[in-house]
Amino acid sequence: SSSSDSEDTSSAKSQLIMTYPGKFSFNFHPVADSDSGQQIFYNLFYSNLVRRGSSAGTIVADLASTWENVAATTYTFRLNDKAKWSDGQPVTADDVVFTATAAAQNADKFTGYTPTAWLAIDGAAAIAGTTKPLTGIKAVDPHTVQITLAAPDSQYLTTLANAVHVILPQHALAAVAPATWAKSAFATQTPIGSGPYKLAKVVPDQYLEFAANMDYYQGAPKIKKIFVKTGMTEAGIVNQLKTGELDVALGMDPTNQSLLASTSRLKTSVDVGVGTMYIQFRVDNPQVADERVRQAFYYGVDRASMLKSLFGNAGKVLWAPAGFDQTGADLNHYDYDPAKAKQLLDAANFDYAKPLTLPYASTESGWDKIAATIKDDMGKIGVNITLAPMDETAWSSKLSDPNPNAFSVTLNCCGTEGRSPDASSVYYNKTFVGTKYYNDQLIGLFAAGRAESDPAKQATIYAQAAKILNTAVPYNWLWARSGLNVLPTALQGASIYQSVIDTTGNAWQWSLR
Amino acid sequence: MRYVVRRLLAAIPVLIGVTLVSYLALSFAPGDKLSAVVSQEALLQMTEPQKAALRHSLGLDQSLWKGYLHFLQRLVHGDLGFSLSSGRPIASELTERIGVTLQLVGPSLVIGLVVGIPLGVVAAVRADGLIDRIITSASTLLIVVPGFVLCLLLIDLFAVQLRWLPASGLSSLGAESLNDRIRHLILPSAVLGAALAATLMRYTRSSVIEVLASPYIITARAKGIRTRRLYGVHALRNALVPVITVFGLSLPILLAGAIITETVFGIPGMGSYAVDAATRRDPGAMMGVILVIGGGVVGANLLTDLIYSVVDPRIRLGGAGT
Amino acid sequence: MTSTGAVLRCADVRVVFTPRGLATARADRIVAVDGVSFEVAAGRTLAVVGESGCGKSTLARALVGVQRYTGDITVAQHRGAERRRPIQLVFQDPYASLDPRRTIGFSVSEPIRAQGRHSRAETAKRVGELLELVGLDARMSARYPHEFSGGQRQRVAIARALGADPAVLVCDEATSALDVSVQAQIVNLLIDAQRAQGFAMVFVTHNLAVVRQLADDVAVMYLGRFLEVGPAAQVFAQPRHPYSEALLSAVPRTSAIVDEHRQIRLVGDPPDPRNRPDGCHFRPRCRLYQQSGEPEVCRTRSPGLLATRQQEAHLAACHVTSGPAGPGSVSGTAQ
Amino acid sequence: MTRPLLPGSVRAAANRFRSDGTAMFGLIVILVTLIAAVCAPLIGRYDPNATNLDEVMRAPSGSHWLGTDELGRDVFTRLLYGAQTSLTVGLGAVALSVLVGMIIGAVAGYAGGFVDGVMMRLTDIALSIPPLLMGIVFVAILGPSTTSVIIVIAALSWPSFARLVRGEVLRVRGSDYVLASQIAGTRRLRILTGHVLPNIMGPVTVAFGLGIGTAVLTEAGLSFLGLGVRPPQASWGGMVTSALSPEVLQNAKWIWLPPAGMIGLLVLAATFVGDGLLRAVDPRTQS
Amino acid sequence: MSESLLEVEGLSVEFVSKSHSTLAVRDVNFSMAAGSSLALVGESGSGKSVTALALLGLVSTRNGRISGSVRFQGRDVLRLPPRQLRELRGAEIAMIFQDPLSSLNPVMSVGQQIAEVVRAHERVSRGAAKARARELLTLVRIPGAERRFGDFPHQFSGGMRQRVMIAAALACRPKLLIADEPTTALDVTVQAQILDLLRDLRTEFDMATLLITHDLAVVSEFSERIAVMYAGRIVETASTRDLLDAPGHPYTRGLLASTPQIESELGLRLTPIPGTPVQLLKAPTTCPFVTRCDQVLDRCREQEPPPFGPREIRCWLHEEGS
Ligand SMILES: Nc1ncnc2c1ncn2[C@@H]1O[C@H](COP(=O)(O)OP(=O)(O)OP(=O)(O)O)[C@@H](O)[C@H]1O
Ligand SMILES: Nc1ncnc2c1ncn2[C@@H]1O[C@H](COP(=O)(O)OP(=O)(O)OP(=O)(O)O)[C@@H](O)[C@H]1O
Ligand SMILES: [Mg+2]
Ligand SMILES: [Mg+2]
Repeated sequence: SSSSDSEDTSSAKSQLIMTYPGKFSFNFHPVADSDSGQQIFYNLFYSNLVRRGSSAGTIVADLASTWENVAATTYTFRLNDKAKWSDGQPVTADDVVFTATAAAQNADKFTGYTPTAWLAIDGAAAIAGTTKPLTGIKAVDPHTVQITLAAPDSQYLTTLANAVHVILPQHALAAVAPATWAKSAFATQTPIGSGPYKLAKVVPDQYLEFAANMDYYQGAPKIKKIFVKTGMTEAGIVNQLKTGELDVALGMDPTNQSLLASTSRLKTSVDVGVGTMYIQFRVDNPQVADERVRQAFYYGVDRASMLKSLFGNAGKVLWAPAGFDQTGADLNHYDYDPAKAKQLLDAANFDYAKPLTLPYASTESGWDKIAATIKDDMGKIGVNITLAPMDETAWSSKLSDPNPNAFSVTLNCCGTEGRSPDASSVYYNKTFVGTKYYNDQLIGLFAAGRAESDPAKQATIYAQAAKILNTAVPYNWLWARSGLNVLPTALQGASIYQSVIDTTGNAWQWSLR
Repeated sequence: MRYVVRRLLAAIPVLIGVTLVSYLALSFAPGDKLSAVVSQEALLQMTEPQKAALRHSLGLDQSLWKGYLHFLQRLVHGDLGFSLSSGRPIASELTERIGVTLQLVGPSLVIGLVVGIPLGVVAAVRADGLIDRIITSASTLLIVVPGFVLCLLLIDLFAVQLRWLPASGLSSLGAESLNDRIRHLILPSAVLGAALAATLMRYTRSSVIEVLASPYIITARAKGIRTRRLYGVHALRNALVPVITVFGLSLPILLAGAIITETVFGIPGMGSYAVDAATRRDPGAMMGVILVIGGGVVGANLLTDLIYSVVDPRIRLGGAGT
Repeated sequence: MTSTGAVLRCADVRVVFTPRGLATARADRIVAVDGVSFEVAAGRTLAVVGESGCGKSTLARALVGVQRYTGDITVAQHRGAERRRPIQLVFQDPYASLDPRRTIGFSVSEPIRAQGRHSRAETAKRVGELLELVGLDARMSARYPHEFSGGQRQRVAIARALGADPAVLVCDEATSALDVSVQAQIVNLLIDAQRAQGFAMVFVTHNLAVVRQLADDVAVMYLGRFLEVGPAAQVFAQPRHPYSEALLSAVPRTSAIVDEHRQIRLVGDPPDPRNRPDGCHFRPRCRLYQQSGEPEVCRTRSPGLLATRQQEAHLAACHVTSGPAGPGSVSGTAQ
Repeated sequence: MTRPLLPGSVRAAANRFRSDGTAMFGLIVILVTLIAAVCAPLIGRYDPNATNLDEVMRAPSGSHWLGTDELGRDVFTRLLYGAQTSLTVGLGAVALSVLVGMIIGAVAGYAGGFVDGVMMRLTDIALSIPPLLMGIVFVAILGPSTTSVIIVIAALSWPSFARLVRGEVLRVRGSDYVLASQIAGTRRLRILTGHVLPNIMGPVTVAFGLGIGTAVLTEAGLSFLGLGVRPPQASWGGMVTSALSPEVLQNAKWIWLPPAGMIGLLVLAATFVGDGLLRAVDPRTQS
Repeated sequence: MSESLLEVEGLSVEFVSKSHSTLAVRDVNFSMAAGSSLALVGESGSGKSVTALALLGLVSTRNGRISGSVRFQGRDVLRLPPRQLRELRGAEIAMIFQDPLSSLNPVMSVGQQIAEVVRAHERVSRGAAKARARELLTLVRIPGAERRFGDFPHQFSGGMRQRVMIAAALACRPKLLIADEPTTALDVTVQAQILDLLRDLRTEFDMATLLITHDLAVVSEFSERIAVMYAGRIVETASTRDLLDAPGHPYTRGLLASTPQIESELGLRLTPIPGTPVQLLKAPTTCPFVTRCDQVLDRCREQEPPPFGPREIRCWLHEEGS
């Protein structure tokens, strides 16, 4: 049949076509790294100093073949001396220094993710907006870099593996004005990387074609070509997986698993990722200012049923931020209990007559269903919720609006909270607008946790933080999200990483049977 | 020629009006224009002064009128600026997208004309007969079913079940060829073309029926003209005049239909670009789209008039020579 | 035509159509009515005859005030463009001149209501009278036009016109669309109504045979101008203008003896008003112009309407027949 | 003779319409839908918006005639309530665009000259704006609701009505009977209301009928782009978009087929009624 | 001239619709010899045009029911197979219509419309057909025929259009020309030209001519014989002179009395036929003229009269006096 035809061709040609749902932009300068989907092809094309490994919490070599944590704040990285840029130039320690320095000088240009690992380097804050050198980083020799941080950070290596921290070629970028980084030819057409694959073709808004970089320092990739498609809907992905137009799809809606069951060419798995589905409150909004009201949402929404009926149980119900230890004895599990919810609301003198407006981004898959269920569940205990679906732009502006009345409650998701307790620390900053919840004790605990290198001590610190968040409920963690991941059965050497977009991290080791 | 130039000049105020309306509408739409450049996460962490600085550097802090005048100013120099979201020149993005959309809309126009008009004639000649009923019902069905339902069903049938055609996209990666491109365009342009064909068929049918009752057709019959010539030359050419109007009107509608088709089939054409531009509040990209589509409408009108004058010798263009 | 008792006076009426648009050439201007002057006395009928496109309808529309014109039109002491002047129009097409969605009672009552001095009951009564006057049943006023035949509709249209108590009634081809038998009914109706009410009538037509039945005076129009005006008897018996002569001779006749020598055939087509010849507009089709050796004056000067000594009321615009040689008879020159 | 309630031509047209099979079929479909929509609370046995997570995506059965949707809501009940939305949108949008189109078209056609020029340029502008694009922006401004869907659809469709009305006004304005009325001394406004408007109502009514169908389809298209009515309110277009989920498309046809069928049927009915009106008011069929 | 060219016997045409049927032509009989001329006169709706169309088998088969026989040169036109019927039309029997503008195809050049008749009936080259069309244009006295060959109907004046129609009708030298109100839409002076032309061509081509009109004055100058139609029937047939001098049927008399005449005395009051034209929806049980007749007998109300006497007058007044 024709399905086996396409199977044959894809393996015979030794190529893979992969995608990640949604639209992510084809920009090769980390200054414009704003969509998580980009990590997939950044992994193919660029090298970071280190990568996250396939099992949670591990760090593996990348451009740095070895590294050591010389002191609490100092790291030394020894670069792989075989590493070359795709234009043939060698990768040197100066490139690393250049990358970090340029980012620190131009932190304000980063319109997507913030290059936190570079900004954490000692002296980074001081050179923002200048062209001065970064004192905390130096090239010890052409293949050795030493980084000194402003403060100890137990999560530093994990952070370094983010796409925004890819190492860039100094020889190609030194002459490009930072203001034009995002628009430069380097960013859109002719990037130079040092990863296992070279960019062969850019078809904007459609796909990227990568060809194996036979000079790759960790070994020549076995799969000759990899395509990364963008702009696909879930339905489109499912169809193309079935017809053989796609081989790999990551992070899809788990409900699609049954549809792919009959396709023997593919193996599917539903894996708990690092993202979370949550209700977000604006704690400075009078309607939900009382923490009992927020707790009532925990009791009043039947999260377990929702997860089971709407998402095929693909996930894990939570009561503390994902990444935190959920087993803490004093954490309230907030199992479904409408009566308790009602009590809390009454106790908080909740004004039932005034409806709550719940804005959400209607384009996000599944949010319509979750919103409708929340409305219905809370409606049963007398809380009147008006749903306000809107497009993503309007919604995200609402979220970042400093005005407390911009919204009282909304939906949100994803993120990387599952990676570690520290990953969610950013949500509780004083400057962070989203929920406007902060408390000095909590901020102190996160800082202490980050600085602490002893795992046991760290765990007690985070248990305290978990308790605070479990009570104050600035976010109502619904569940840790699972994603449907699809790989060809013929694909060897690939595994789904905890953070699914890291999955391409070892693509150079993949092969097709 | 002078007529064409005159018509194009007359289109300028309309295009200015169109861009002005869109610009105003866009500026009243809620949502921070920074969203086009800054991710949601970053937006949450930026302080107000930071935002203000970024807005300033992107020229997003201009007053309404200044912003619009600025846009016009650049337009006069043929500069559409850069897309905020992708950082690429809007002009080149539009060119790519137009190319794709034309690949989609072009064949569907052909399908619409080649299928719709002859079927309309057949139905009219056999008015109220069995063939007419079949053709008319089929076209009615095509008109009344929501477009995206048709898309989904066709994909399910032809791509997923039968495996005859690819499910979506523009090309099989790594195996691009003309043949492959054509295979990818069959379903989407069939969907678009079918709707157009159905509409054209209905209009052709009623127009031909009307023409067939006209005195010059009776004259032609009385002259003993052969049936084929009677329908094909005498009736059809006259019947085409109202059909051309519908055809001209349906060009912009086709572009609108292309939005949905492009979305379902994952084709990066003007339609999906327009949706992206609007949802991201990317003013430059949006104005670019508006200009292109507005220009398309103007062009379609002009084209319609030119075709009129070819089909019907009575119509002289604007009194300025034939 | 005496000016005493004239209820309709026209002086140098001119209507020019200028097509609108960006690229209008002067050549596209149409002078539809080109300086027409005449008078009609109460109770009298002036027939305006001429070929299609010569400006008859345009003149009629100017008279009733729905067409911009220059010059002077006075209707029973009303000058200029007053909204309600005692002049009414009967149209050619009885199917188009009645609103299909209004009862004929409504249509007939319009001019009465526009006068605004009658109560509702009075209006209804008047409508009934008018319908009876034109030979319809007063009870028909609640019916709709589609329930009537063409002849009946034309009666309704006449009733409507009479409702305004017009001093002048203009009929633009009022009988052309009707069957002969019905045409005769309408002609008779108009004659009777005129006798009873005493209005002056301008009867526009291209049917010369009908003109014989009702006209006191005849004006022959060509390319927006009157070429000949005179009492019907004189114009029919002895047309002074070669065009009138040809027009008359072209009318088919039923009489046994077909007067062979009177068969004068005009050559060529009716002229294009966009493209009027210099001098005498009729020159290209004129028999006399050729026969009298293509006189220069016909090419250069447009002839004025002149009377003869014998017949003061009979005017013609022809250089040849009313030239310096003195007015001669057309037939004389023709032989 | 008693005065008839309706003008004769209208009565005649109504008679022709009544004896027109397909037109009557269309009318009946619309009426039945209307009744079902109005009586939804009486017929539907469930709360249209009440989710039931224990009964998600159940196939049709005795208790749920058309099964349940992804949130366990009764599809049949939602279909009834969806009729309310679709009809409100269909009728509302068309009524609004006819109103706007009538005013602009009638004024432009009747006033002529400069006013006409300005109004027609406005119409050109409105016609040249990409419809769905404006939809996105409008909905972003107005927020999702039945009203904004109506406004968006009306904003998209008034220009064609305006053109239609203007053309008709020009036709009627140049007719002999309007001239006659003018000669009779009737005032302009009276002519407009007394002759012009009644005589353009035929084509406008036809366009109204056909416009309903288009509006219902447009609502579906807007829902597809996420620009539909505010959830959880049921609308047929919104219900059909469930089919975007491949699982629903293939395994739960009862969720989207009935609304898709109803959209088709309603559009068909509206088209039939429109076509029937066209036949009924066509002067050539008048005896 | 022993054998007559056209023999019409018992021709009836009925148009049926859902609600009613119209008896347009009822039991019409007449015959024409080669080269002869006959006029069919009568008021609007009396069935003249339908009779003419029936002679060419052009009555719509959709709602028209036709019976009787039309023998043209011995062949029954009504029963000819479609192909032969087509070959007959335009070649043996040609027809011209009242309104030359709507009867000419507006989008084809006049030359084409003449040439196509030649091509439809004779195996000649395109060039030969064109040459013939040019000759014909000259024949019907179109000035500058050569130049105007490629012009379109709207560029011609009314009289010229009618000449084009005539040229197309004469293209294959038909034996019979049917002229359905050929001059009604024309100016008096042009009407005279066209009638002259037709008269000349009739003798030149030795072509029988059936002239249809409602104007007695027109036929008096043109035809040898006149048949008067009323309510679908021929109620009187006579030579032109006889009929005009001594009209037999009261309708003929009424028609003559209500026709305004250029020779009549000034201000002569016409005598109209009272009432309105009738249209029969079912077979009458009285004389159809009874309501408008001024000499009604009792018989008239009882039975429709059969034809009496050599003039075949359908009037009871003529019952005994044949
Ligand atoms: N509204 C108009 N705009 C431009 N030209 C016009 C207009 N109305 C009439 N004309 C032109 O003016 C000339 C006179 O027209 P008019 O209708 O008065 O002729 P007519 O004598 O009534 O002809 P007919 O016998 O055919 O009714 C014609 O050439 C006509 O084309
Ligand atoms: N195709 C048709 N369908 C139905 N009725 C028709 C059709 N053609 C003609 N008739 C009817 O047949 C009758 C005779 O029409 P016909 O055209 O022969 O009249 P006519 O004598 O030519 O009149 P006129 O002088 O107006 O041309 C009329 O009542 C007409 O309405
Ligand atoms: Mg006229
Ligand atoms: Mg006829």
